[in-house]
Amino acid sequence: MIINEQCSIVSQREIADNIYELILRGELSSQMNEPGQFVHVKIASGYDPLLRRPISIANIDRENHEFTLIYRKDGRGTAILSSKKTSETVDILGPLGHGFPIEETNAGETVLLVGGGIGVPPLYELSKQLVKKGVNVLHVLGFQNEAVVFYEDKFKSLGSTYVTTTDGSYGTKGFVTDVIKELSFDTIYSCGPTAMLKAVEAEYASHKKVYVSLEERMGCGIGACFACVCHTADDPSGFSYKKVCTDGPVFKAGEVVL
Amino acid sequence: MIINEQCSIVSQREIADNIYELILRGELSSQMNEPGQFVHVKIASGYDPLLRRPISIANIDRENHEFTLIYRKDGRGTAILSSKKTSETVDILGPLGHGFPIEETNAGETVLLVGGGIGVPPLYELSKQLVKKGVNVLHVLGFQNEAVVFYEDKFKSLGSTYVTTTDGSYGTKGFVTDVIKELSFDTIYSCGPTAMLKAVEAEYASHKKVYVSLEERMGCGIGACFACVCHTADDPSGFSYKKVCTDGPVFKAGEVVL
Amino acid sequence: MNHLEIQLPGLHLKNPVMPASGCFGFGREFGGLYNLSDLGAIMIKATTAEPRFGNPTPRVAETAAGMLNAIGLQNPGLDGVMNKELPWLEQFNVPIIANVAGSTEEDYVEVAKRISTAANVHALELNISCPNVKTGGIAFGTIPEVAKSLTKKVKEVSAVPVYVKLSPNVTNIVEMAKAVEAGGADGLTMINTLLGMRLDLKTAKPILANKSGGLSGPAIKPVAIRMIHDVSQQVNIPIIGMGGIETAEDVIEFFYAGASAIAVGTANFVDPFVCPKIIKDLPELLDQLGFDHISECTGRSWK
Amino acid sequence: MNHLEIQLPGLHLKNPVMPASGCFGFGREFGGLYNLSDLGAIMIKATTAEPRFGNPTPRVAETAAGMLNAIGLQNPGLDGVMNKELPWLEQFNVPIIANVAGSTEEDYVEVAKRISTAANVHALELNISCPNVKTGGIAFGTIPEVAKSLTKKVKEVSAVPVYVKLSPNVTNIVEMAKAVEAGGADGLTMINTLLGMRLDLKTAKPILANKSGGLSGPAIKPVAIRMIHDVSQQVNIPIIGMGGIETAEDVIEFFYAGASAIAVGTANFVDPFVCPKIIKDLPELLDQLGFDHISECTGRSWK
Ligand SMILES: Cc1cc2nc3c(=O)[nH]c(=O)nc-3n(C[C@H](O)[C@H](O)[C@H](O)COP(=O)(O)OP(=O)(O)OC[C@H]3O[C@@H](n4cnc5c(N)ncnc54)[C@H](O)[C@@H]3O)c2cc1C
Ligand SMILES: Cc1cc2nc3c(=O)[nH]c(=O)nc-3n(C[C@H](O)[C@H](O)[C@H](O)COP(=O)(O)OP(=O)(O)OC[C@H]3O[C@@H](n4cnc5c(N)ncnc54)[C@H](O)[C@@H]3O)c2cc1C
Ligand SMILES: Cc1cc2nc3c(=O)[nH]c(=O)nc-3n(C[C@H](O)[C@H](O)[C@H](O)COP(=O)(O)O)c2cc1C
Ligand SMILES: Cc1cc2nc3c(=O)[nH]c(=O)nc-3n(C[C@H](O)[C@H](O)[C@H](O)COP(=O)(O)O)c2cc1C
Ligand code: FES
Ligand code: FES
Repeated sequence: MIINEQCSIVSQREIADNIYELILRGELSSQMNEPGQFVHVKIASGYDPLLRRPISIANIDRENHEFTLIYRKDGRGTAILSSKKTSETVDILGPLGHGFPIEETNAGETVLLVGGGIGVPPLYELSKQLVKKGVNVLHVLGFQNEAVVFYEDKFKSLGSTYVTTTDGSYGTKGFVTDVIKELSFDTIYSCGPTAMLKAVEAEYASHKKVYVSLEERMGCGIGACFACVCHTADDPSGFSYKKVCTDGPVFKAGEVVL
Repeated sequence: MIINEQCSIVSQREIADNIYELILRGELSSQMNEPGQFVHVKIASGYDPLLRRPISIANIDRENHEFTLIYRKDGRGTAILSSKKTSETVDILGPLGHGFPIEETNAGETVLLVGGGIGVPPLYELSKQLVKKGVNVLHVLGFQNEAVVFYEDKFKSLGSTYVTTTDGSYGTKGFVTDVIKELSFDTIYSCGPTAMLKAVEAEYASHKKVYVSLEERMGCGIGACFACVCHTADDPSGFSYKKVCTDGPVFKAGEVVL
Repeated sequence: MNHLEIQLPGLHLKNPVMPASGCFGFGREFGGLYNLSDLGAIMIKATTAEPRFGNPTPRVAETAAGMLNAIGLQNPGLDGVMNKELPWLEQFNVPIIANVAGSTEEDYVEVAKRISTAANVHALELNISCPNVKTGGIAFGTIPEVAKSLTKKVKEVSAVPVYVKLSPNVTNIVEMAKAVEAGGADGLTMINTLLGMRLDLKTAKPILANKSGGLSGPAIKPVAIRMIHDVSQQVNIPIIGMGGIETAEDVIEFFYAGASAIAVGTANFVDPFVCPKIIKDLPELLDQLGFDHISECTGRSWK
Repeated sequence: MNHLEIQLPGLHLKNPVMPASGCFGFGREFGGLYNLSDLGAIMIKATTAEPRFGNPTPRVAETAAGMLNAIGLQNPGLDGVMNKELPWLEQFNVPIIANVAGSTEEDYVEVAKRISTAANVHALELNISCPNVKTGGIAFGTIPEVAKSLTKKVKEVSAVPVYVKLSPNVTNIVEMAKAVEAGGADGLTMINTLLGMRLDLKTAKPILANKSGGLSGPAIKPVAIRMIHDVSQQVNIPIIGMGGIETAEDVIEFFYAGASAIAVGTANFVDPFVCPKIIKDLPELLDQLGFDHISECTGRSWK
């Protein structure tokens, strides 16, 4: 069920250059289950800024009624969000959308989680749930440079973790795809820039199970405004469509046009 | 000199029903001298709300680089201001305008300060300065009802203080003018609703020195936008005008059309 | 006593609050959040004769106290709306106002004729003002004679009263209003979005794939109030007002301006529960202001 | 190297940033806050043939991310401006753009003829778009032929280049722009304010004594960008852009849209130091974006 709640800030800290980890407490955590879902954040009351911001759920802690968002301070909205302090509240609508289908993987199989930049956060909750299920997880995480790498240790505690940076300042120099070549696995779950998702899909969708999480500018976040549609792959210039906010953000590779 | 400064909040408390006392610290306090001047407050960064709010200076404490604003929580801007906490800052432009001319009164004379509602605050700094100069001060302060009476004790410590309430729930029932009738004095300094100022002017301007502080909706607060003009009394329908923000807010009774 | 009940041509409204067209889809999503029967009415998304995919994405961009959209009238087409969406909405006790769009007079007439026969469609809203479609459309919303002729043609075929939705992107809104009134419109809805654009600082190009889009939200409220104030004094048909409404206070301001009912658009995206919230807040606000019935507010700014 | 110097008809600008007419008076107040010679130019308050008191107060009202004003062209009249205001401004090394207003063609011609001879007036800005004056004015800003004829007449008498200030309250802004270009305009300034209104919840009446007023501030920025984007592709004269500018980023967005210089209005009330601040911020922003000179930005959204 979708709930709108003023969640209190348990903690907020900058975990990498302009990357913030925000832990929130709210009853809507009880509705969270599927990794890869997102919440829609009203940054401030009033109209500055007006629209909500979609942010993925990075960690669910139902026991403590808490959940974690990890976001990059980017434009006006995330800048204001990053200035919020413990004891303040944040207006959250969620959980929204369909996440990664963990039922598509069985215990004992090997799964590759491929994240790029600010697409990495939802993979953390996903990895936790897969590990709990007995799946072997490999992580390939791509970042711009050393300063923006985050959560490497957390991922390492769940499975082998390979980090790449575009400028080579940390881990392997290059793109995630360079590393993936060397690995063997059954399924890919991926979230990150569209260019990365396209590369992954082009290379592996024909012979592996691949799931990708998309980003699109949103209005409502709940399926009503038609801001976030994409064409389906079987009808790329017709009327058939999927909404990223409700049909996604996670799609099976080949389902929609990237 | 007019200065624009982020002043830090020393304290903020509700001193009567929806009436807040906000003490700020800033270097621009060193520019404050004239009682009856005001500051122009940017409530929040960004555009919610967009315009500054004019608020009178209620107390100047140059030694501690502090000054006090007293305001009523009224619309959107003052509501947001009232939620600000110690350690936050407020964007202040000031000091602005021309205040009460204390040089018009000599030591030993008796002065009547007449305040109505949220027009009372600037009279406090005025009274302090007059007392320091050796002037006898009488205060007549009118409020709606008991719940919104404030600063009575502070005024009492400076001179005789008469409080009226419209509904009679505290002090004398009725209007300030009912009490003034009974008193003798040389000069009136007054600030409050236009109806009150008009009554005071009509009754006393012909035979006493009377000064009134006006309110008008403002754009710039510094004389550039012509939002706050009023006609001069000697040319009530002509081109001649005064600006409340820079020529006022305090005028000699009879100078401008109320 | 009910303070909010309103009678308008074709519409018996429990309350004068309804979601604006395009901001509520066909109700399904909000139906999962609250009971749609609580609403005064529902203005469903624009319906065209054929299904449309609409414009490429990005389709929305944020602006100061507003947003731009260029959805481009995406909809499942007349058949889809008649066969799937309207029947689904029948489970609720709420009148539907069907927003009708097209590129030619024939398009409008075809859609109006069929959709007005649906059991729960109590009125049509002629969308002659959508800024986001390239072909033809613009003349309907900006040339009085063209608007009048279209209104007439649609009136001839419609089984229910016809409201015409006015565009604010005109020099003389009163002239447009009078033209569609002369064409037989039973009511007006106003305003649609203002034409606007945002550019990306890094690419220098428009953020919207369609380049320009329609500006909605609190930013346009003063424009809407001004237009409704001017138009309501010059026509004898009721106005459903919209443009930036977020609160019960905003609703009263629109009534004062001259509206007889209102619609909420963009605010549904900010707070999906905003319509029931406004409906809940209105009676107390009316009490505070000393009105027995909301209809007493209509046109008070100039009466 | 100077990244900000701009040449426009009649204007050699140290930088393309100037206060907009009506938002800076005649400079005196801001002259007490910073050195006016730092500005690219100054657009002074509208001057009419005779002194005007303007409208009754309240003259301003706040709206979401904007404000309404109905000052009503208060000014000391042509004599006052010529004898007192312009001579005072001569102490600064800054070109003045004189905003010219009136109710009849003769008014405009009279003011234009004399004010254009002042030593520091380097250009005129024909204000054919002020929404706050009752008599006549509106036709000049909304009927292409009328605007063209007025432009022609003023051009005949003006000793300096003439910029025409366009109103956004029209159906077809491109048509208006082309008309004044055909009338001989040397440049355009756009946009003036949108017509708007606010009502008081308690009294039900308009907050402005004049009832309606001009909407300015960040709220109207997307409308300005859209209009400059459309017009700049259709005319061969430069545009000074305005409407909601608050930051150096906003300036670049206006240049991308098609402006060759910009003016800052409402933001001067919010932050009286905003113009020098923007001028200071621009070079670094240009660096970041990889431009050598700000003129490279002009029209990038469509080039
Ligand atoms: C399903 C989904 C999940 C996301 N999860 C995360 C996450 O976990 N961490 C994270 O840092 N970011 C995430 N993003 C991106 C995030 O929404 C944007 O970074 C954020 O909206 C930018 O807001 P802003 O106010 O800082 O930027 P501004 O540029 O001021 O935003 C202006 C408008 O554009 C929209 N916008 C800007 N960038 C994006 C974008 N990349 N995607 C969608 N809308 C955008 C904003 O929502 C807003 O409406 C996610 C996006 C989607 C669609
Ligand atoms: C010179 C001067 C001194 C003042 N001193 C004080 C003071 O010491 N304490 C105090 O409580 N109030 C004072 N006021 C009134 C105060 O400015 C308003 O109460 C305040 O602006 C309301 O803002 P808001 O956001 O709460 O209301 P809103 O209604 O949201 O404000 C909307 C707009 O209207 C303007 N506005 C609304 N009411 C007034 C008003 N009465 N006067 C001028 N502008 C108004 C606001 O500034 C804003 O631009 C003073 C006004 C002036 C002109
Ligand atoms: C995303 C979006 C889609 C819209 N689609 C339509 C539409 O299909 N038909 C229509 O007549 N108006 C449409 N509108 C305009 C709204 O119905 C409304 O007139 C306008 O947004 C002003 O109201 P608001 O400020 O409350 O949003 C749309 C508006 C938005 C924001
Ligand atoms: C208080 C005020 C007074 C104005 N007076 C004039 C004027 O006298 N002449 C004119 O051409 N424009 C006038 N304008 C319009 C501005 O010059 C400018 O075009 C408009 O406000 C949009 O810019 P902004 O959003 O930056 O304010 C005035 C605007 C305001 C807010
Ligand atoms: S964001 Fe509104 S439909 Fe997806
Ligand atoms: S508020 Fe601008 S002149 Fe007084």
